Amino acid sequence: MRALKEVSFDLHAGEVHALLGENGAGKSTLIKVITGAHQPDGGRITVGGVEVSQLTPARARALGIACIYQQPALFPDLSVAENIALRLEKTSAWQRVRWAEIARRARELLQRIGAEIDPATEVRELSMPEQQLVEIACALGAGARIVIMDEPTASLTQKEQHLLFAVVRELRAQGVGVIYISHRLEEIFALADRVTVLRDGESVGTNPVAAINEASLIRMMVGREVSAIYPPAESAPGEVVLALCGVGCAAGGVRDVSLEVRAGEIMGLAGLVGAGRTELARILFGITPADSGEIILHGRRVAVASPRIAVAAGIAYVPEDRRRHGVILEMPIAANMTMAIHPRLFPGAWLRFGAERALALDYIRELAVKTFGPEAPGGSLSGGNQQKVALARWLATQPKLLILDEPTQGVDVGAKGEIHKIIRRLAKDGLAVLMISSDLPEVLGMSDRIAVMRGGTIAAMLPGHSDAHTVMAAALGQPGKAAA
Amino acid sequence: KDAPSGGSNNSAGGKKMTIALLPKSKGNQYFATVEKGARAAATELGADLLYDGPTNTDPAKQNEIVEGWVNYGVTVIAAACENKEGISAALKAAQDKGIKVVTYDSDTTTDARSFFVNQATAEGIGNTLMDEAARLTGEEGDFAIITATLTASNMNEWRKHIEARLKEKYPKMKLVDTKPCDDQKDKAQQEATNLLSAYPNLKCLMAICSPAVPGAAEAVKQAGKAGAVKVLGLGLPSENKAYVKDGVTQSVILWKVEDLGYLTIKAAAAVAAGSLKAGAAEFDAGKIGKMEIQGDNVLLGKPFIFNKENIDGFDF
Amino acid sequence: MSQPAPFFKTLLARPEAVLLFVLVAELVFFSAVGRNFNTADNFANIVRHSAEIGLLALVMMPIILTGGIDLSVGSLLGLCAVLFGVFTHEWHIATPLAAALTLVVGAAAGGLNGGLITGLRLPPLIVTLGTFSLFRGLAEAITKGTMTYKDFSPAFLALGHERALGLPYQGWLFIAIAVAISVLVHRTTFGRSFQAIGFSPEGARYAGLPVQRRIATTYVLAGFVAALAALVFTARLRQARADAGSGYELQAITAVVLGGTSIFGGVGTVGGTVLGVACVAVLTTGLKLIPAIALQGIGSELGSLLTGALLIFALAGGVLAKSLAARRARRQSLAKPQPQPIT
Amino acid sequence: MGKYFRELSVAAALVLLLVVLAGIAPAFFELQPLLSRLTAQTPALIVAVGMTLVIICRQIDISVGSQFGVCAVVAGLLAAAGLPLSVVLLASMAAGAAMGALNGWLVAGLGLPSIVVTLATMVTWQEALRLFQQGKFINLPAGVQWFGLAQQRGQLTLIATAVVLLTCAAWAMKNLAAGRHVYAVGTDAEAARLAGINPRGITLGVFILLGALAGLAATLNIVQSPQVDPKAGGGLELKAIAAAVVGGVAVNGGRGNLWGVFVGLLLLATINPALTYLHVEAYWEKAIQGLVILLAVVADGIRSRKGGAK
Ligand SMILES: Nc1ncnc2c1ncn2[C@@H]1O[C@H](COP(=O)(O)OP(=O)(O)OP(=O)(O)O)[C@@H](O)[C@H]1O
Ligand SMILES: Nc1ncnc2c1ncn2[C@@H]1O[C@H](COP(=O)(O)OP(=O)(O)OP(=O)(O)O)[C@@H](O)[C@H]1O
Ligand SMILES: [Mg+2]
Ligand SMILES: [Mg+2]
Repeated sequence: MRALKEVSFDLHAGEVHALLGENGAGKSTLIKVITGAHQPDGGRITVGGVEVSQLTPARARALGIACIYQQPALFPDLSVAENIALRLEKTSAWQRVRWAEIARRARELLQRIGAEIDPATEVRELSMPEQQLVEIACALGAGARIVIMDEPTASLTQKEQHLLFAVVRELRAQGVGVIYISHRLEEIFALADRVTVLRDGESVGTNPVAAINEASLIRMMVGREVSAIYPPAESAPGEVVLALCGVGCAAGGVRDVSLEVRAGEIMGLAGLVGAGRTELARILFGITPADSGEIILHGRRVAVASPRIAVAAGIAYVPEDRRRHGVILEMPIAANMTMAIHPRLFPGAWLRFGAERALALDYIRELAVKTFGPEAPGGSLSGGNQQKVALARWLATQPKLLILDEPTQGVDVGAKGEIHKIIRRLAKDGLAVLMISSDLPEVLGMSDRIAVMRGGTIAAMLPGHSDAHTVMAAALGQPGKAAA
Repeated sequence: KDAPSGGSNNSAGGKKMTIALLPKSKGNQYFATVEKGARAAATELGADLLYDGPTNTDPAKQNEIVEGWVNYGVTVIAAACENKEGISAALKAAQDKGIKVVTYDSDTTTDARSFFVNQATAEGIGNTLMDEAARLTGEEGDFAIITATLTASNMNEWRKHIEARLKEKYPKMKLVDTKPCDDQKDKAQQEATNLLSAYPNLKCLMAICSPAVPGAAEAVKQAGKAGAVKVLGLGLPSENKAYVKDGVTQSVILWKVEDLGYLTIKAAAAVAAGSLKAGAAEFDAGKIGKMEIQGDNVLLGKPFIFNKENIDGFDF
Repeated sequence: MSQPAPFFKTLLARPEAVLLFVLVAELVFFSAVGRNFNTADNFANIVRHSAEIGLLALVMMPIILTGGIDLSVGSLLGLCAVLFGVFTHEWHIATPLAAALTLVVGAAAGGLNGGLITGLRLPPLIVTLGTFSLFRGLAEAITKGTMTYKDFSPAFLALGHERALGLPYQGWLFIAIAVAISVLVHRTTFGRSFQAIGFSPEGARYAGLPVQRRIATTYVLAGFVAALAALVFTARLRQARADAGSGYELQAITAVVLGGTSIFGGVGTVGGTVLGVACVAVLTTGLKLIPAIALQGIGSELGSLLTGALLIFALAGGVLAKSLAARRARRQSLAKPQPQPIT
Repeated sequence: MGKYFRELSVAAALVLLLVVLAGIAPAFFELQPLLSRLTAQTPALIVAVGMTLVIICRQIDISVGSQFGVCAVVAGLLAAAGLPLSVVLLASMAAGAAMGALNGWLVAGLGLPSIVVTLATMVTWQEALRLFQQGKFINLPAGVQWFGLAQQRGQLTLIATAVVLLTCAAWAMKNLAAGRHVYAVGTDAEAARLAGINPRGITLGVFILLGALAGLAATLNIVQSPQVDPKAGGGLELKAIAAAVVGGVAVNGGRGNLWGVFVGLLLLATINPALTYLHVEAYWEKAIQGLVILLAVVADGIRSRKGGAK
């Protein structure tokens, strides 16, 4: 398959050039070509007026190209400081490593982006957003002429986003060219000077941001009109499906969470990075079982000791990290979709290929998954379509409670709207939905009620029509403002 | 498929005789020397010689090779048996197909072969080793054995006879330990080093697999105990010459290995040709002379004891 | 929708097809050059001599499919053989009961591997390296290295020597186990989860699959079948000793990997494993039936050497073929349709 | 403490064993046998250093015992032909490096799994050597043993060589960029590539280094006695891997410490002689070795589970 056709693209010094496009449009692929991670089949790349051929990651770095990849490319077994050093040092093999210097610089860079991370910790102990922050620190420290950011805010909350924006503006002021990829249009309008839209591996056009509006951008991306408005709530909440009484898990840093989610209700879960939302979801799904408190489903207490028990009890969890947890990239889409319903779809453990295929085709149609067919491996899909497969897997379990962790992270506007509609429909059908999201407009637009987490526990419970300011205040722990 | 008819000493008449020679393991200088003698005999006889065996001592592999030969259609099999019972059924099955079987070096059960080319019986080896150890130590004191592996069955047989002899004749001697060396010289050397210091009263090291003899000698030499602790064992003269001359190793016990290979092939061919039959009292083995037959054992002669005086006369 | 690729192309893209080709080539070659290769006795020999390693390979396959490995199966074979001897000769238990008991012990020993690997999340390579020494060591300790159990009942020995419908008993046993494992791996949710675990243990866990239980299952199965192989081995050699099955683990792994199962997990078929076993068995047996090689006295060394070379060539060939195919696909991709939502 | 728990616990086990020996069998600490035992472990230590790098790089090499055998025979034949020891050493290391390069090329160049590649080369070299040498010992001329030094001097030289090499390697792994690159490649080869490291080069490099070290070890082995045994090296791969594993090197790459491997090797190399000194019968040896490996990893497993639950 050809991910990129003829793409022409230019970047000036001191500009922020946004790259936009639907899922699978080829943005990440283009980036990989520019950083030398993939070899192009044809075409030319010039940097500072000089044509470069045979680009490798090492040469790209020497040319002053730095990149924050969509998937953090860090070394989990090495410390944060070392990770930063590996990215920044000139890699002469026989050079000595200056440990003190490395730690000092790491601390400095992390401080500059306002991340409270100890440079000595191993990266494996960091959460996804914290890893993203380390990536940003790396790109910042590279002193590069060109900095590429592939969805850097996907897992960041507002506070870090603002810090990141400051960093981007600072880079621009220093004459650095920034390529900025994001699905969040408001960021693009806030940050970018020019914007290039990709569609199906081709560039549709480049415009100054000043000369374009949201509607026309969306039109360029999808080639049709899409409303970016959240679908209205249609359901009235019913009986309590999930009740949490003082649930906690010391290992995950979650304590004393009490919460109720009703049938037909979408409960938004907001909070800053590391507030413990994903950890709470992992507790409910039995991955790191609770060590205190009670989980009550439909009035019955359940000890969710493993994902299997959770699935049996009717809990479904669409995880945050879809490439590692959401789909198995090497396996066919159909197998991915049926993975959580083995006992039901395959009685007596016997595989029924026909039934599986039929079910997969249903969901591919229903969720409009862009694919060659149910036999295609999950890894052949773009991020947004992978997310649809992950969602399909859990819808197939016909759960009572659906936990969504960043359901539209890295998903383009078109697919995002579809996913939102699906979520609404599910709620209408009586499903209880717990939706973790760092996308504040999404939380505000979708939720019937909003639980705000801070420091591993629920800091505030707000109605769905709250304003962004109130939610942020609660997340930041400013009770005076939250009450106001 | 029937037993080939014309397997006499001349290759001109009838079908060429195919003799299969099975060592206990390949890649081992002892059996490489046997093969040398065997090839000489086969050339003399104008017969084809197949030589194959397990790459490490392995009774299962021996069976598989014999069964393969039966299918190949050899005239006669000469086998050194890693394990008496393990291989007897396979050899009997070969006999049922009309293939003659002799054994050499170490025997199988008597009903699974016609003759055993006997360089020394297990009892003979055990007794010789024990008697020699007793002679060297003045019939008293501690000694230890180094063997190849704890599962090597012919060595276990020898150990049995050594211990029996010890009990019977040498009450003042004591076997303090038995260590395996995995058929490696270095490991034997390490084990010997430890034995020498762990048992300060040790008077003698008895190495019953060939790499262990120089290994034990080197350990004794390095410990500065040459002469004080006697070394003897079953090994090849070429591997031990230096130690014997230096007085580290006192005795190396062995037979003329090349002659064993030669005699085995001669006897196997004669059995196949029908010229060597049960009841014979003597067998003419050509260039190495006439050999005595006792019952169904063709005797190569007594084991040799190589020492300082005579070791220069041998080059294998 | 995907275009149905030309039949031969898809066939050749599969490692099994390459192996089948190699096997046929071997059979043709040895029939032409080998002496008495094409005989019923020879095929019976091949089956009898490779049955135990074949059995171990069959159960090694699901383990490798989950991304694990079991270095202890050969040692466990030795331990089970010795225990069977102890049961029949020292405890005087009737043979069928002793055999059943041996199978239970084998499964339990596999359970020890599985328990340590899943209970404590330890890497299989290390755990089974430890039990590789432990099981063999126990076998040696029980027999003090020297004890050999022999004189088993004739009915039991038939397992190693008799044939039914021209095929040795252990051949039937191998077929039965191969079919069972094949069904397990390719037709049940067990196999599906082995595959998922092999690709991504974390992903499988997040899908609600009982990952640890499934992994443990593969090791218990391996222990059970290793005990079965021990019985076959004992019947074939008419004796039980502590050194039974030495080195079999590596030969089993060789056959599995040759059969196209990825050592990284996730990819592989039971049919491929069977072909891998057959290729090695035919090669090592066939070489010895070539007069020129037999006369040189290098049959065994050459067999091992060529097996090693075959393994490298099979793997390298697979890689090269894949990269060629990828290059061709890239050239053709302009003509191909882009994926569309299925409507 | 926490970071070096594994190394320290293995060291504690070693100390405990030594204390028991000091109490029951003080003869264990006699100078000559102690020196001989340490000398005998120098080849294993040197191979274990190379093996550790390979394992940290997320690969494994089970052909190293066969490589060692080939190198020993190459060195032995050249030494027997009267060539100077420096030439012998270089030739042996070159032979090892060439075999390592083959492994490295198959693994790094073609992307084949190392366990299978080295399983195949292990068999291939072993059988080729058997065909070539037929198990024959090679007798060496007089000046070769201990490099022509006195015995104790020679032994100390060997031990010093190995310890210096270990120290240099440990320092380089911690403080040289190349060392950190090995860790990085072992943790995540793709991320390493994106960071501008050449994972293939590093992987090829560690295999070549291991091969060359096997050659060095083989040379240091042949000078310990007047004969070369072509079967030397049998089981060496398991010994080196076990030392690495007991010493806390993670088999899935990226983590490990050469000092831990050193202690692991000492522990494993002490158990066997300890059995002799404690008059335990030899047939327990393998079972006890297996038990020690299991205990080491089980302790690790229990600790990391507890750590995870904290
Ligand atoms: N390894 C691969 N092999 C084949 N096709 C691929 C591979 N990786 C990506 N693709 C395809 O290339 C196209 C572009 O993917 P890319 O990841 O660049 O999209 P993207 O614009 O970054 O999307 P997203 O916004 O979801 O991250 C997609 O159609 C995808 O299916
Ligand atoms: N074992 C642990 N000990 C201490 N802190 C931990 C441990 N495990 C996770 N944490 C931390 O707990 C915090 C909660 O992480 P979590 O991923 O749940 O946050 P979140 O609210 O879901 O944020 P996001 O969804 O934006 O990633 C993180 O800072 C994480 O690093
Ligand atoms: Mg992308
Ligand atoms: Mg989260």
